[in-house]
Amino acid sequence: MIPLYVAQFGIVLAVFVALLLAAAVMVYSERKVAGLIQQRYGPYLVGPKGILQPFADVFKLIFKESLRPAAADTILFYAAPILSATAAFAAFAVVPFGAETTLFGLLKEPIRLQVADVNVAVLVVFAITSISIYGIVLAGWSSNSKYSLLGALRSASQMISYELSYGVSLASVLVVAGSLSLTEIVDAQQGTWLGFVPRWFVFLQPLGFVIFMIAGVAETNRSPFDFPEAEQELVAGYHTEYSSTPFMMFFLAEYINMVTTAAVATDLFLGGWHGPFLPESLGWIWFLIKTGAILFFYIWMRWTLPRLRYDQLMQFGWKVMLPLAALNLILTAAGVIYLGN
Amino acid sequence: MLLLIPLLPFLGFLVNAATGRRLAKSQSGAVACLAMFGAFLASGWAVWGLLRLRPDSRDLVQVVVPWIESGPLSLPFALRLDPLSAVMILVVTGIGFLIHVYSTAYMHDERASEYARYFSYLNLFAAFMLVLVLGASFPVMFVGWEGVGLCSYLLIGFWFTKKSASDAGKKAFIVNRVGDFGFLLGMFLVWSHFGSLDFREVARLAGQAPPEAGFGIVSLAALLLFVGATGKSAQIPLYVWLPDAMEGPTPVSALIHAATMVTAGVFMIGRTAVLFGHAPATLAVVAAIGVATALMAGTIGLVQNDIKRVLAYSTVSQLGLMFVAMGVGAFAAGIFHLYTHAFFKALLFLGSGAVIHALAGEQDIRRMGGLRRDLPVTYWTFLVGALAISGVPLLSGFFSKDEILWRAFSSGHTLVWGVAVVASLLTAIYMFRLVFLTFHGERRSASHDLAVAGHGQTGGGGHGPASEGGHDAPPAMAIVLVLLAVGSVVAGYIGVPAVLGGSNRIEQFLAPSFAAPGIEASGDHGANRAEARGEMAPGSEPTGEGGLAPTGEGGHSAELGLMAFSSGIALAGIGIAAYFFLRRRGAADAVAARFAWLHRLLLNKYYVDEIYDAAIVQPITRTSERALWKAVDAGVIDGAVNGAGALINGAAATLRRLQTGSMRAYALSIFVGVVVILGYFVWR
Amino acid sequence: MLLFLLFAAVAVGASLMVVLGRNPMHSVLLLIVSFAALAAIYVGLDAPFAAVVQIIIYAGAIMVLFLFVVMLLNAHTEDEGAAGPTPAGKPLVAGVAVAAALVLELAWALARTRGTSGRTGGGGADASVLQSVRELGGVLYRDYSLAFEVTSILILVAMVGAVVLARRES
Amino acid sequence: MVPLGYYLLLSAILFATGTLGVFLRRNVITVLLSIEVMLNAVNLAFISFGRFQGSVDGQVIMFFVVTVAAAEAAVGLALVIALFRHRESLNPDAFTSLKW
Repeated sequence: MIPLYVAQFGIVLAVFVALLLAAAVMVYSERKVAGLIQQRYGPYLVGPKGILQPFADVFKLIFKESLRPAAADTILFYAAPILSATAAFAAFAVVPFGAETTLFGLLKEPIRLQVADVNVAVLVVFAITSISIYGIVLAGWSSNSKYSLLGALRSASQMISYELSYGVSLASVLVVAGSLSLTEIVDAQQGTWLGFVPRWFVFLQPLGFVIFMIAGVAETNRSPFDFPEAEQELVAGYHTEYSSTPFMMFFLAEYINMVTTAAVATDLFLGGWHGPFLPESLGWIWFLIKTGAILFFYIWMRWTLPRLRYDQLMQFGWKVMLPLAALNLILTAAGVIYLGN
Repeated sequence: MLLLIPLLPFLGFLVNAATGRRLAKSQSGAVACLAMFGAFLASGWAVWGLLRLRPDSRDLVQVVVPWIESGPLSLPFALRLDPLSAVMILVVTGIGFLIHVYSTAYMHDERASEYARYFSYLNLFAAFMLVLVLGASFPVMFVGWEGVGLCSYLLIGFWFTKKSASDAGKKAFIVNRVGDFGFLLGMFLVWSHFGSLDFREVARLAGQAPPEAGFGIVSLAALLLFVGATGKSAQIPLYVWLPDAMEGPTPVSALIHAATMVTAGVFMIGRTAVLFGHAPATLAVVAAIGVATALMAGTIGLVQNDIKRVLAYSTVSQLGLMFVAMGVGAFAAGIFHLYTHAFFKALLFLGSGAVIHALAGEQDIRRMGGLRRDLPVTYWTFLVGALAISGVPLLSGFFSKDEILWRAFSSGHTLVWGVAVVASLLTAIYMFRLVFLTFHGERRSASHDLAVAGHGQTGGGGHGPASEGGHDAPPAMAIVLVLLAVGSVVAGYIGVPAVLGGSNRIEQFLAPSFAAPGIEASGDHGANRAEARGEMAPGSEPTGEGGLAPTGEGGHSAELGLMAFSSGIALAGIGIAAYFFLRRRGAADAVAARFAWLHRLLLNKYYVDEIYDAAIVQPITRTSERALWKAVDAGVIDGAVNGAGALINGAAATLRRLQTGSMRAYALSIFVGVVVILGYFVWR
Repeated sequence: MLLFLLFAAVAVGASLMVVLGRNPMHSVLLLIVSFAALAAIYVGLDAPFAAVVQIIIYAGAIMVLFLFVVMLLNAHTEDEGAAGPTPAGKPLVAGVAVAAALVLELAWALARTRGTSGRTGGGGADASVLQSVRELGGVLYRDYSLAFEVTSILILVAMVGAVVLARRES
Repeated sequence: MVPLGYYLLLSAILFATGTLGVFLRRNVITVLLSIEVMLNAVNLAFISFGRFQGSVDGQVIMFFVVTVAAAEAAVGLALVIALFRHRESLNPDAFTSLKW
């Protein structure tokens, strides 16, 4: 028998390592999928089918010299990537990814596959997302470079704008589920309608799901909303001046944020770890499949869609997404009241 | 499910209002008509469901949403379906649907966006009217009440670029506001007296007490409510807006200002029948106002020359007759007349609309004539309507009007009865004056040639006639006219009185709506009419007069006699009209010349508008201008303001030293204040 | 207790540095640190929702606004002419005096009311009720509904005001 | 359990710190930041009172304070921008043209 705290520590460690690995896998699959879409090979030299490419990249980055612009604000220049990476890891802490389990009988009492079960988990994710803006803004400002600053400004206004629709679409789910705890929200999606349609909120909240996905893309600064680092306009945006390990941290943060967004979307809309065929204790496999599908969708979008114009992005965020999200929330609330549920 | 009935037209309104600019005419017309037809089907379904219930349980209430919760007031937004509202929703949706169809043809010369605007208003009106009739409590009804007022205003002023139309809209709105104020006060009084605003609850509470002997609080509440009714239903003294309302498109006049909205006052009294039944003093007022209006409007109608105005005065007169019915406690008879009136008055208006349409906006009957040959469909249907409204036997108007007259007579209101008979004689005369002048004789004006040239008033259905001398109604209008004509003939047969071998089913059907809940349908007050007619127990009269209570055979023969008498009156009226306006044209002018002052008085509508202007409008403007503006505002208020300004000027001259412009100095003073006050509380 | 003292120290230290630091950018960031510390204290006070709101709204929205302004105006340091953060003379004296008086008064007030607060305080409150977002929403939308609506109007007015004020005249 | 007094003392210290900032700083933005510190001190007092009274009202009031703070920041910063455009300065002592 393993003591509970050991198991919990194990979970924390597992999540940490898994996120690191996920980032690596994401980098690899992004390049592979990009190759697929653009009819070329993608990485294929390092390891079988190029599978060790991300690790090679990491080593290359670590051993590079870390440059710092002369007029940069030293403290903030180094604090920014740390903040970004920390926030990215922290957000995943409250995301549950599996049902209660005893780890095949190794434990006396079952534990949740989640680092911390907080009763306002959804809001914690939201709060940490809003903190992660600072990483980018600080990076842009402290570099003392105009490309960086522009990227930071863009990023901040974009993230704040889309955070609204993100939050409002999320609120619709909260209204349906009647809880702020991600675990409870996932459990509310157990079972099926009519025996074959899973009770996922994506069917109750189709509009909310679409808004959430779009806002999620904008929040993670992915194409077609990748303005903070629009290479044709801003060189590399907020991380223009970064190199070596700090740059790697930004890179890491970006991919982990994607994983977190996808995981939250899975929990909120796609029923989390619930699914047919597999026993409850192996639900995390379902979770991985669903999250992976969303991530694939992200990659697909990036290599398919062109970038918008910046004013279009803002127009879209404030004049289309937010009203739609608000309408969705109102309709949802009315529906919940009317159906007395 | 009841919610569906007002909701469908409302959705139609939303669609037309939101997307009307982009819709083609056929689309917006179809949306509006489909919405109304859907509402009609829903109403039919609802009423069918109601009919299958036992008579004493035909009262369904659907709470849509909790609405106002405040202190002791708990008011859901509830809809109520009972026999009374069942009749009303059928009338509103059925006739409304026909008029929508008619409008698609009548308004087709408008621009597409105007067309959609028109239909969105019309649908909105229907939605509010249905809320009005279905409302289960005073405030819900009031929502509809105000809503239809708004739509009436919008539709009267539909051609708002025309000054007279927008003025007429404003007049209707303001006059109605006076009535609505009465309604509101009445509502407050009901609330403070009964502690409830739900119709059923108020009726139950009111039904527990005996009718008021004098003029008490119930009578006052009923009277205030009746003020509201006079506003909406165009009775003395608030009838002045209705004739002017004819500035709106003719289908609107038919729907709102003849068939549905103006009957809201009558309906409201029917809805609160128990309350009114317990206020005999007010009922007497209602009867008096009703009969006076009927007579007055009838006389004015005799000499008007605008085809729609004649019909408008006729509407006012018929509404007066309905109030007579309400006033003598014959609630079912009043509603019955409302129902038949909706058919033939809508028909008459639509017929007149067809005439106007054909003549490219011409409304003056002196310039019409001989249209019988050119507009056969319009002529025949119009004739049916005129016969029905005149009370010619076996048409719908006969049954309902005769019912009212008989009730007035049998309950001992002989004077009321007499005046009402005169009013119905007048009805027959002016209606046939209209028929004869419009459709018979020769054409009296060359303006038809103008019509041929396609010349029309602003948007007023200025459709160039297809052939010389105008064209008959296009198919959509013709079908509606024929349907309404059939309705005008047969609608009365659901209320054939017992004495003619019928069973007066509508009266039995409606009876539960006028009874206080918890009391047997054959209860002890005048509002209950479930018993076969003619068997009124003594003392059951709403006025408490007792007296004439004919029973059995005597009642039957008296009723038959009266029936024959009123039929005679109707035929006599037609005869007089035929004599003056068909046979000897000169005679009418001769009479007019003989009694020139009377003619002028009638032509100027008793100078009521001028009197109102002199008695109300002018004093208000004058007081506002002289007293409030020049004396109070300029003297007192401005003086105070100027004085204060001078004072502050003086004080500021010394105090300005304190203003350093330094933000931190201000902040410091604030914090010193905080510290001092806090210190006071701490050391105290 | 230890956690409280830790976070309290962080909050006070960060706040002092906000007030005394020369770089507005650093001030803004330190204020966020102070907010985070306060949020942690809120968690200790059984108010997790308040803590999260503190982060989301204060740190996530309001402070970004400040950051924006600082970045846009590019005001790296205080105005020229001001030697340091502590101007000599009257403002310093007055400010320190008032602040000190305030702390003294509050401390005195606390000292006098400690007995009563000790009695009402303690573990008497039901933590689960305080932590319940449902309960919070009930109170907010039922008992404080008027205040809630008024606040929404306030926000609208502030929004319009901000747009009008910051608009470039053209 | 930390006694109520500790929280209130912390609140008082933070409030005084904010006050100090309002007086000492010559940068409007920092002054606004100091005001935020003061508002937070008040929030802390409300929440701790609420906690020790056993009611959520303290938290509710904290929300209102946050809302007001947001409005204040928006208007305040808009003012700062407008003033900066006119004077090219952030020193509050530069904006004294309304004095007599």
